[in-house]
Amino acid sequence: MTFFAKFCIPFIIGTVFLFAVVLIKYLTWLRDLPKSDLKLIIRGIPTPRTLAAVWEVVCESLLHRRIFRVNPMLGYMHMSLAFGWFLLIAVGWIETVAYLGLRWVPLQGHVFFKYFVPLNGITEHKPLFDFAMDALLLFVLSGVGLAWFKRMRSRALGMKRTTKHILFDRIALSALWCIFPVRLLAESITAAIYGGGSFLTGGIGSGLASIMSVNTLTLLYEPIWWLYSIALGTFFVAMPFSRYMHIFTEIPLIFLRHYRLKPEDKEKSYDNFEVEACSRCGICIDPCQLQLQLGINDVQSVYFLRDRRYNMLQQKIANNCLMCGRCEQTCPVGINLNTLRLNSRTSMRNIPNEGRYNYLRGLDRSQGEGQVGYFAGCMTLLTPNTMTSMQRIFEAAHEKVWWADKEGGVCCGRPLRLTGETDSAQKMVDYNKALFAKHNITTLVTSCPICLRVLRDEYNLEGIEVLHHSEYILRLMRQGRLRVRYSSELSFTYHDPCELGRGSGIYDEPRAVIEAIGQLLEPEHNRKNAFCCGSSVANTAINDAQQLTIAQHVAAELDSTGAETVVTACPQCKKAIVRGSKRQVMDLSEIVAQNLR
Amino acid sequence: MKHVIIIGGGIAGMQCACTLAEKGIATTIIEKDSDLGGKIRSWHVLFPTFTPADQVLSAVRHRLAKAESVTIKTGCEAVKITPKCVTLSTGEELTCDAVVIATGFTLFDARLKEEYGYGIYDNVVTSVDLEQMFNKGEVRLTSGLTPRRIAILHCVGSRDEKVCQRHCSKVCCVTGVKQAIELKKMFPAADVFNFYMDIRMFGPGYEEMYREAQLMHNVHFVRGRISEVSPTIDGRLQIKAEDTLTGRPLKMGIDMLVLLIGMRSNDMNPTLEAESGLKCQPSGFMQPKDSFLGNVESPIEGIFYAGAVTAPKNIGESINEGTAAALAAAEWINK
Amino acid sequence: MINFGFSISKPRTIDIDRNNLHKSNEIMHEMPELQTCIGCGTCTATCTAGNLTEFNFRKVHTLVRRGEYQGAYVEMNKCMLCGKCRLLCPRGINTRGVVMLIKRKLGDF
Amino acid sequence: MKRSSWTDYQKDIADDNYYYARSCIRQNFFPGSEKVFLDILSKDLGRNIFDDPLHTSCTGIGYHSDVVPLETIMTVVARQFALMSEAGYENFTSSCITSFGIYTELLNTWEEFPETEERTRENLYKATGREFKIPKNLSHTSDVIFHHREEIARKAVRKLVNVHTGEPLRVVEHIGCHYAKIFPKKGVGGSEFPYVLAGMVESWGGEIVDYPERRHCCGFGFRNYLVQANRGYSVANSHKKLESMAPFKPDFIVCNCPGCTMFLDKWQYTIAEMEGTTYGQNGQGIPVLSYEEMAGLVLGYDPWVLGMQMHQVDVEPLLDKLGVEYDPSAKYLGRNGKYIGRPERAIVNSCSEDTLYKIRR
Repeated sequence: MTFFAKFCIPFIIGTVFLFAVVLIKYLTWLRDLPKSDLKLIIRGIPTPRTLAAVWEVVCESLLHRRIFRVNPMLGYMHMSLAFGWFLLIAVGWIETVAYLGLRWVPLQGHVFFKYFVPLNGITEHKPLFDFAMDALLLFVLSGVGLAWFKRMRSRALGMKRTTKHILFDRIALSALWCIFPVRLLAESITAAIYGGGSFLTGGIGSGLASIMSVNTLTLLYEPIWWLYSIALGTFFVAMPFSRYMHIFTEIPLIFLRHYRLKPEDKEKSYDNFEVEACSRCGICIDPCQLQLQLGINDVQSVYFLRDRRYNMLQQKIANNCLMCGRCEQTCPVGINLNTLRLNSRTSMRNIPNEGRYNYLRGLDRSQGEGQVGYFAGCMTLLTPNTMTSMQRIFEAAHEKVWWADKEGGVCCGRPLRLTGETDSAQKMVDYNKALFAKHNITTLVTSCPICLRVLRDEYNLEGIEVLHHSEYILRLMRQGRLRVRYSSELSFTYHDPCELGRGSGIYDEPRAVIEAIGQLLEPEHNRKNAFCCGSSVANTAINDAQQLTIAQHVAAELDSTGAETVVTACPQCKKAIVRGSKRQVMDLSEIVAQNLR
Repeated sequence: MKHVIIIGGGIAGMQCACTLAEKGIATTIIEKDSDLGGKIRSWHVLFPTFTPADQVLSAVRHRLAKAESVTIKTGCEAVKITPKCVTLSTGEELTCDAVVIATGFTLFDARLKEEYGYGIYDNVVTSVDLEQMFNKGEVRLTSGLTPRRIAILHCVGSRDEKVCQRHCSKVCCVTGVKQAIELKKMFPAADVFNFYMDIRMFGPGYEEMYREAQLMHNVHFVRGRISEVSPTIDGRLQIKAEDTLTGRPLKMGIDMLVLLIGMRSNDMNPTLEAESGLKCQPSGFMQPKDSFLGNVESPIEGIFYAGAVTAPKNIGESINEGTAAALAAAEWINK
Repeated sequence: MINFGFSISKPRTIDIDRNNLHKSNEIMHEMPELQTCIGCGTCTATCTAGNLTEFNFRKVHTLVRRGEYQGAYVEMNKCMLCGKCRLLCPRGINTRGVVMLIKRKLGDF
Repeated sequence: MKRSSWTDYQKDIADDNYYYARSCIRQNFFPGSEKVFLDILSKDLGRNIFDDPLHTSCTGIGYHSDVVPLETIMTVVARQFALMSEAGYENFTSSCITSFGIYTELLNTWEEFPETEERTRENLYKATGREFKIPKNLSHTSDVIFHHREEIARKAVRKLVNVHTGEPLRVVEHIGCHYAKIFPKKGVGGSEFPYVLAGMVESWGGEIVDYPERRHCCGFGFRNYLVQANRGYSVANSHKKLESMAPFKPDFIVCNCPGCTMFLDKWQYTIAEMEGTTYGQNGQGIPVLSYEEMAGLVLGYDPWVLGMQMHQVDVEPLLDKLGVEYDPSAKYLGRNGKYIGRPERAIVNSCSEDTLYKIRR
């Protein structure tokens, strides 16, 4: 048996093309990796990380565990397509082996096995295989059905919005949707003519045989297999240029991640794996507040990654993101969406001149002396209640404090980093680091989570512990240096600042402080799902009215807890929520200072 | 039947007559023009709602037409006024029980600000000229072309020691913004620059209109007073000002200059002071009895004020004062 | 050319007719709210960079709107983008966006 | 132009019997002008004018450069008035705009603050033993010519008309800041639409150009010019005016202030040498005339008698337009036929070779 028929040509071309393109892409990306990344890979291969990666590939690429967690229905859809198709291929291969023994069979022999070996009773396992294959086909078809249904009625699947796709995606998608129904038809017609098939193909086959003459069926026989081959070929050709590239790309990505590769401030070759691993499932659209509260629906991560991948990213898309991290939290592929957006901004920034911050040289307007330094941050200077409260707290704890920027300091650099000007931000980092070193502090407290992020992640302050004031206050309380009154009369609700919660993982400390003072009522969206206040410095695209709309939504949810005071731990959030809330809005430090014992 | 003479048939005087008539008091309106209505007749639409001025005037006219015992004497002026008698320019003497002075204001003559070239250069117009152009439905340069760049200058004849007008005319800023919007609606491709010393948006909806002019109509506001206007070789006008917010002199060629002329005290006021014993303020506007408790009363019992005779006022305020003066006069008569 | 020991002073006048307003119009088109600036100066008062240098955000963007681009890019680069001004602007202007927009538009000026 | 506002700013100008005060700048740079003024008044118009050799500089340049104190200049001015009284005159006329401005300013000061006049009388008496009377009439010499403009027009041998085209000549007038900007009511036509020169030009058949920078200062500015480092600022003002008037293609500039005449003339040379820019037609400068020279040309005086060879910008193209006959080779010959030297070639002048004459030495 030659296992060749003319109709196989589209399939063969598609397959060869697909593997060639994928291979070229991966090899180019790997070749372009920076040396440090290559070292990580080489060191990582002979370690248990490889095994962990294999396990993750099974869990994620085949079973789609993470999507299951976010949305079981979507999880099933993805799993049925991925895992079902994989099993079809695997079982099909076993069937071939069972029939022909272990010998080389060209790929099309496996794929079009039913065409080449249609006759019943060849092996004793035939009905068993037929049943398994039919069951698997049904499994996959159920996924396709769900996908169709999702296109039409996304809400039924728990998604308010689905991705708007580009033309290439639509071609690939149409081909993909055709593949399995056509296969069903092809196998059914084959079964109608030659018999065989199990409950599905056999059933439909006998149905067809009863309504059509053998001549008609024979006439349809070749074309339908052609159609199946063409659908597969088309899909394979479109695949590396469409979102379906994620099917393969997620696999190397999982390995590279296990070898500790990650995106950085500047774009690099590794980013390609992350960008092309995006399946454009659109799960990131729903949590996005720009969509949810402002109705902006063309800037979300899925569109950002798509535009970046096809080199058509526009500044207004790249800049229009709060970088709140809500999408990153739900991304089933775990793409570092914020970092990728940041390094895109870096690539798109205009190149400022080197001397732009020369004026920072030699400035020092700090005051006081102490082991503990307090870095208010620019925004805190506009919420002086936080400053005075911190002063009372320091005094109550008998802490000697060095005030870094009471009279105005130099920005921490985080806002500049968020706009992509990472090199320039380094000038501020260097300046502030030198300032901290000069004053010999061992602990640095800041009440601004925006500063906290950069102080922790970028400053590399050796010998200086960086604390957010919520952590610091809780520590003082636990050490018994700060005592507060508790009153069950007082009720608070707490707004998680993005940079503090999702950004720095600090959820419990502020809550512990609040609960030591009064009752804490949680809003509907809290902790990892907390809303952004809308005033994020990462977004330079939305206008004031839009910021206000978001703030009003967030404030309304906080107000609806019934708490008399809205507490947050970020000056920016406070300023934003105040605009929308009918309750009193306070910084964490304020309620502590007010309730000192 | 009691009888009140109202001097001035502008919007305040008309409103006053309506209110008095509805209270059963006979009135005589003395109007120097041939028709009632006063200045509002020349206005196109009113700020900040863009209500046609004609609509407001018609409503008052309509009410007046229905009122009983209203006598209207047009084409004559009051020469001497006492609470019981008004002498007209015709020599006629009318007796009455009270007098309401609603003589309004005089428009500043832009020719006095010679450096702006009104009456000297083509296409230098006043805000009043522009209102009339709007009323005709056509704003054109003398060449017949449409303007591509228009400058609107605030405070012409207001807050200016050089022309002895120290007071703020109050309505010009709002008018300037309103006219800028109207011009932009008419010529969306034209650039409109408002040159101002201060922007005084004192009333409801005014500030919002100002913001709308900036945001929706891209009207440029330059804080600085134009110092002089000169003709250019291509028949346009060149203006000079300081862009005070950048501290730099600024010049540009424009096609049309609109001068927002102020409200001057009525030319008749000194006569009132001399002949009738009433008092003028330093600004020339009549001095009411009290700025808080007697806004529509003169120091002489039985003589009342309504509208812009005492200070620059907008249409709404003038109408209100018409009512207030009528009520005060009625109360005094029936005392 | 003779050296007389002095040079002809350049006029300080902003000549709207000579200035190329193309970039300025582009900026206004992308950020119409910039036109709503009433020159209150809060932005400059609170400005972190403005308290350390002569950087004056209000003045620079006003000059840019008049077509005076010289030096605007260098000045805007002194901004640290800290965002205090945006929190204070009474007209709600997206000041950080303005800084970035002007830099982007005038970067090659 | 629809303007008539100059009529609001009228002043009394004496008709006869003038006491003449010369100008420092004019008698040094345009000596012909002052001579011609005296000739026109006494010979053409038959008026009595006294050119007193005893009078001095008013010290206005020193005053405006902050080196002569107010009391000093008051005393100097008082001395001029005393000389006038002693000579039996009541009508004072000064050749210099700055002097005119100073006389006007001091007369007003004395009026507003009589004690300053008293002190001045005292100072003058102590210093010189003289006493003075306030002049009955104070005019600038341009006022005097303006006053007689119609009479001059009647006696004119030519009009300010291009003889080749028959078109009126386009004239830029510049009256000088100190003429009417300080006391607008003391100048004919006020400061916005000054009429003193415009009136002459219109009476004599020319056409006035109204250009955007018409009222701008020539840039002299005393201390601004006198300090070399500040001259860039000074020249920038003339530069601005010239840039503004050039598109109107004026045939000449006429000034009544000696300083302005000098600067508008000589800065053209400076600008041309520094930047290579010229503002006249055919790549030359724009001729700059004093009003005396303009009156002299109208009355048929020889341009070299008028002293026009002293100009930085060559006047020959203008003379050609006016149809004035002149002897090119006599240009640099003084009163008694003696060669007075000639300037080096310059961009504003070297329009073509044929304007370089063979000089009869």
